[in-house]
Amino acid sequence: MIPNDIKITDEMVADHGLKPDEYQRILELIGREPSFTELGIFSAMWNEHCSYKSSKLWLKTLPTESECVLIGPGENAGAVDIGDNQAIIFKMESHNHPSFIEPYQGAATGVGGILRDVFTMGARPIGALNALFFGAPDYDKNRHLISGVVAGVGGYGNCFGVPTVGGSVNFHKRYEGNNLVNAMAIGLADADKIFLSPAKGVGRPVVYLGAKTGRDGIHGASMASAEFADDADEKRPTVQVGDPFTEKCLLEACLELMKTGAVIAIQDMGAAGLTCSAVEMGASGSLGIKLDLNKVPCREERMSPYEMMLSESQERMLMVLDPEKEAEAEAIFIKWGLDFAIVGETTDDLRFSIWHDDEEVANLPIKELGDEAPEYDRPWTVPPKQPELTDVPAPGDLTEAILQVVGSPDNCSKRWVWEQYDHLIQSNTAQIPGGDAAVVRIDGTNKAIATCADVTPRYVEADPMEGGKQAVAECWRNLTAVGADPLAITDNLNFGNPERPEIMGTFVHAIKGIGEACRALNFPVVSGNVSLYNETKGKGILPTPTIGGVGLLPNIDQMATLAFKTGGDAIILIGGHGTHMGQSSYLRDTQGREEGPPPPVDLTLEKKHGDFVRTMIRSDETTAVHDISDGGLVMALTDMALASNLGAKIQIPSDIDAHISLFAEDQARYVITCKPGKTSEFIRNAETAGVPATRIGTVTPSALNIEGHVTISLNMLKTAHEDWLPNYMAEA
Amino acid sequence: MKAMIKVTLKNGVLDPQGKAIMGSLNSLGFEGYDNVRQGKYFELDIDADNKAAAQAKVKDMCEKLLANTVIENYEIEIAG
Amino acid sequence: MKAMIKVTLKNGVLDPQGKAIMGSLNSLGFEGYDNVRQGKYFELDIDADNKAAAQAKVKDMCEKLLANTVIENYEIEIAG
Amino acid sequence: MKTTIIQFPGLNRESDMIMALEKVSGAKVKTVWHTETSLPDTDLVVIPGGFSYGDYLRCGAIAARSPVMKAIIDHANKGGKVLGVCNGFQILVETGMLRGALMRNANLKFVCKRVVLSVENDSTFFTSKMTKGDKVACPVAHHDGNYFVDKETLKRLEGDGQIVFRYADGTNPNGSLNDIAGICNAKGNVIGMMPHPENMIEPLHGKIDCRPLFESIAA
Ligand SMILES: Nc1ncnc2c1ncn2[C@@H]1O[C@H](COP(=O)(O)OP(=O)(O)O)[C@@H](O)[C@H]1O
Ligand SMILES: [Mg+2]
Repeated sequence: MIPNDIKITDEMVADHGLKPDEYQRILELIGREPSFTELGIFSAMWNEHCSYKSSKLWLKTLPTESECVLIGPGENAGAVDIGDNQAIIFKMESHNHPSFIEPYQGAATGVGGILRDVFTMGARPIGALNALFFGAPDYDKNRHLISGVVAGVGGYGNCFGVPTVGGSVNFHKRYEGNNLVNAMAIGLADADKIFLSPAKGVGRPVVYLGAKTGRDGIHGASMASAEFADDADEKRPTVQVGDPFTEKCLLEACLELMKTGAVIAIQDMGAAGLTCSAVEMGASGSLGIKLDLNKVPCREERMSPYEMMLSESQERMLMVLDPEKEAEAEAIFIKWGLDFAIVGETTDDLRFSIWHDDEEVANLPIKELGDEAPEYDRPWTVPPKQPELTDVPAPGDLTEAILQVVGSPDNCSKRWVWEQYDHLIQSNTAQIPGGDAAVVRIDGTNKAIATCADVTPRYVEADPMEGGKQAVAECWRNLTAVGADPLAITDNLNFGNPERPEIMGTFVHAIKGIGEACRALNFPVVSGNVSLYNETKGKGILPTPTIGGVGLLPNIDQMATLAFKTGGDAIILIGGHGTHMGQSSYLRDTQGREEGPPPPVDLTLEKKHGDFVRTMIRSDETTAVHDISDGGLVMALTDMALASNLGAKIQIPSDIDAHISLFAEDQARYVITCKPGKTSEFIRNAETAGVPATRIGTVTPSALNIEGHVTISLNMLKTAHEDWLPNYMAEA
Repeated sequence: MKAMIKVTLKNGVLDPQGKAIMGSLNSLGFEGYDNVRQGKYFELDIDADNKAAAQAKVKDMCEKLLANTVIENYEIEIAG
Repeated sequence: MKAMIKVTLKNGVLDPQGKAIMGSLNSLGFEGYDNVRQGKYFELDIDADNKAAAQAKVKDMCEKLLANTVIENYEIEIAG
Repeated sequence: MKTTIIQFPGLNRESDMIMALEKVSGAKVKTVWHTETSLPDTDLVVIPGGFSYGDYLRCGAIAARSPVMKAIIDHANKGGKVLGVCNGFQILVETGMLRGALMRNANLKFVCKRVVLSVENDSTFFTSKMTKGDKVACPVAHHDGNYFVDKETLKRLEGDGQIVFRYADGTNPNGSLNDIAGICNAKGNVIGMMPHPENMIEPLHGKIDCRPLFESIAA
């Protein structure tokens, strides 16, 4: 055990991820050399993960307010109002590096962490999503990573009892050695009973609840912010193991306790565990916190104060309780078999004071620990624009090209993944994975929540600003396509090393794009997470700002789905035929080219077209709805056909090359179907709204027929779309 | 030859199963025991010229598949 | 004292995990092995006056909880 | 019918089950915490799905040894009805109230999907509103549903009509012996099944095929 009063060396400072000038700042702030425990506390509070030192400046530019926002960024999760005194609380968070080191446990604890963020606020989780990014299919570690991550996401969520209803899976060379696991959770709470972290009242008990503290993930938070070196395989940090059973008990205990009125403030122990949670509770409540570490329930012997303060053991909560309700609280903790202890009290001196064996091992100014964390305006460069594409050759065989696109790793069905997730538990799942957005009914009402997670990293790479806009627009569009009013988003910004100006430039522009789209679509950011330093061997990942959206369906009977319903229904294209082929799936999947600018996003059109589609859904004018994204029109038609086992007969314009109109990825577009007799009325409605709507075909009993070009059987489409992933995972 | 392999969690790694088992043993009235840890156990038949060769082969299997060496240790025994 | 317990599936009981492991070992290129069976392994500290008493106590734990004697066998070893 | 749901820590489909029982069978549902040693006046005891005690050690093993199980065994011995779904089935098997064992799914993966069940025995309290050979859509969601039993017992179960549900149309999701999805005891008053009929009872679930099962309870 390293003694607390050890002399702090430059090397120790560096080992703690603190730069010399940051250490200088610490010395000035406290006027003396820190103790070893204090150094640990600073390193935890001031690392990128907790302090957002590189991103804060830019995050502040995002819009965070609208009529429905109850709580914006800053708390454990954001909250939106869905009427009837009900609130939806949601957030997304990454667990990237831990999932590379130990895929199962890394992913599992990622899910556990985000669920805790949501139920800390008094919400019962009603849905979970996961956005996963892996290396190219030929990467030798891929199957190990995919099977572990998927089993881990499922293993935790299934046991905990939350339906995992949506997500995404993407493959790209640039995630090799640095796969991404972004987990999102959505909870339901009474709008007037949301629990927050600021402590209130002096001399009140600070209570520790949940699992015992072990030496798990010590330096985990620092690990999450340290660039991976090539020898990452050799590093064997203490991996955190998830215990979803304890988490489920913790959930029930917390919700039961909250009903008693005993909880004054509550904060989950996430990254940097006890340190971050205690500082957050004290600082935000303008109170000091005094902790006696001898009271902390420990799993291992002889844990040092340093270790206890930095442990990232999972399934733990910290709260300030009303002393008069202590007995009631205790009964609940015992009922659920959880460890608990009064580990400290609130004070009026604004100090963070840590005691162990009757010795004060740390005494720091609590507010400054957070407020005085460094904040950087990192230098950035303007990302270069990609030259326009000049040649997009037609495929030798159009059928072959279609099968390649609908069956490519990114576009293929992710059934192999989501069938490992319990997506039905709680009995409220109205749309299972496979649609544009998942839909979950609000228990006991006729309302429902729609949710999805989106980003197209190759677009962001090619043009960070347009790509950032596109991620938000696609999310908004997916919610719209099921008939929901998009309410708000959570964002998970996964980028490389911000100390590289070109990467910082990507980050800055993606945020600008996200902000612009959020403003235009009245779709504010209520929570989020930043994960930087995602790179291996000096090469960053594709910039990946994952957008998790939530929308409200006031009446679940007016939900739209993408499956064709009846032969003879008219197929209508909203938003016109596309021509944009830059960064398209077609280019990538049939020609191995990732070139050109991504499709530009016209937010005015996006809003206009989406609002029109939603209005039509609400007035029962549509029978099926699907947005157009990766893979273009033909991908959308394939999804609709395969979901229904019905086919389509499609006419495409003669003045555009077939492969262009089928594969273009222009934005703000949808495919809808309506009863044949309602077609002209529908088109008239669109004209009135100023929305391009063209009848492009008819639903048929079988096969996808692009008139004058190809007819592909549903079976062939299905084999291409459904078989790629299971076959890939079955190979050695 | 027969190989027997014990796979156990490394020291300090949380063992939720062991914890749950202790709870159950307690409520069944057992006393005077502690530190229950759950691991895995494998048996397999192996062809090899000698024990050392068998040992080496099984070690390779452990490293590549049977144990998750990030969080687990393993112990191999080869029997005639 | 320390008790070590191996719990294995009875003969004739299907072992999906063992089977799946064989599949993986094959595809990793391993050869010359057979009959992979997966079981459980437990370790615990136990207070007892002597080995026999410890053995009896652990046997009781196995019968009552640690093994499902419908499908599993167990083997106990007491050390130190 | 007076119905009691047993609650163990880690179970998580109790609200689904209560919803189905109340919505379809009209049963009044009481809940009993696992530490109780007696049951309220009840006709039917339901043990719902989930991960009691995290399914640590073996699925259902720890719950099977908790105090309330003695009362449930007494209830069954007196002819009282017991239904175990998913983890509930695993718990019943672990207590020995039902024969066999539920092993890890053959492909070792958790599986959540819709399967087709065929009703093999239409004279139980849970299938009386159905006819032998009826096929119903029903979801499964489990990691350990691979039913196994020794050959002689299997023959007996098959011969005595103790197979209540089978996976049909090639939808066996877990490698279960003889496609067994649900069984009952010799007297027919204790039923265990892996699938989740409680998740297929209203239009929101896509189909309502499993309503008749819950209607059987009301009958
Ligand atoms: N990891 C995952 N977990 C759950 N569902 C997933 C996952 N990956 C993909 N899906 C589901 O598969 C469907 C198709 O995904 P995607 O192609 O990303 O949809 P879209 O293009 O509409 O955004 C969606 O319903 C999505 O929720
Ligand atoms: Mg979509």
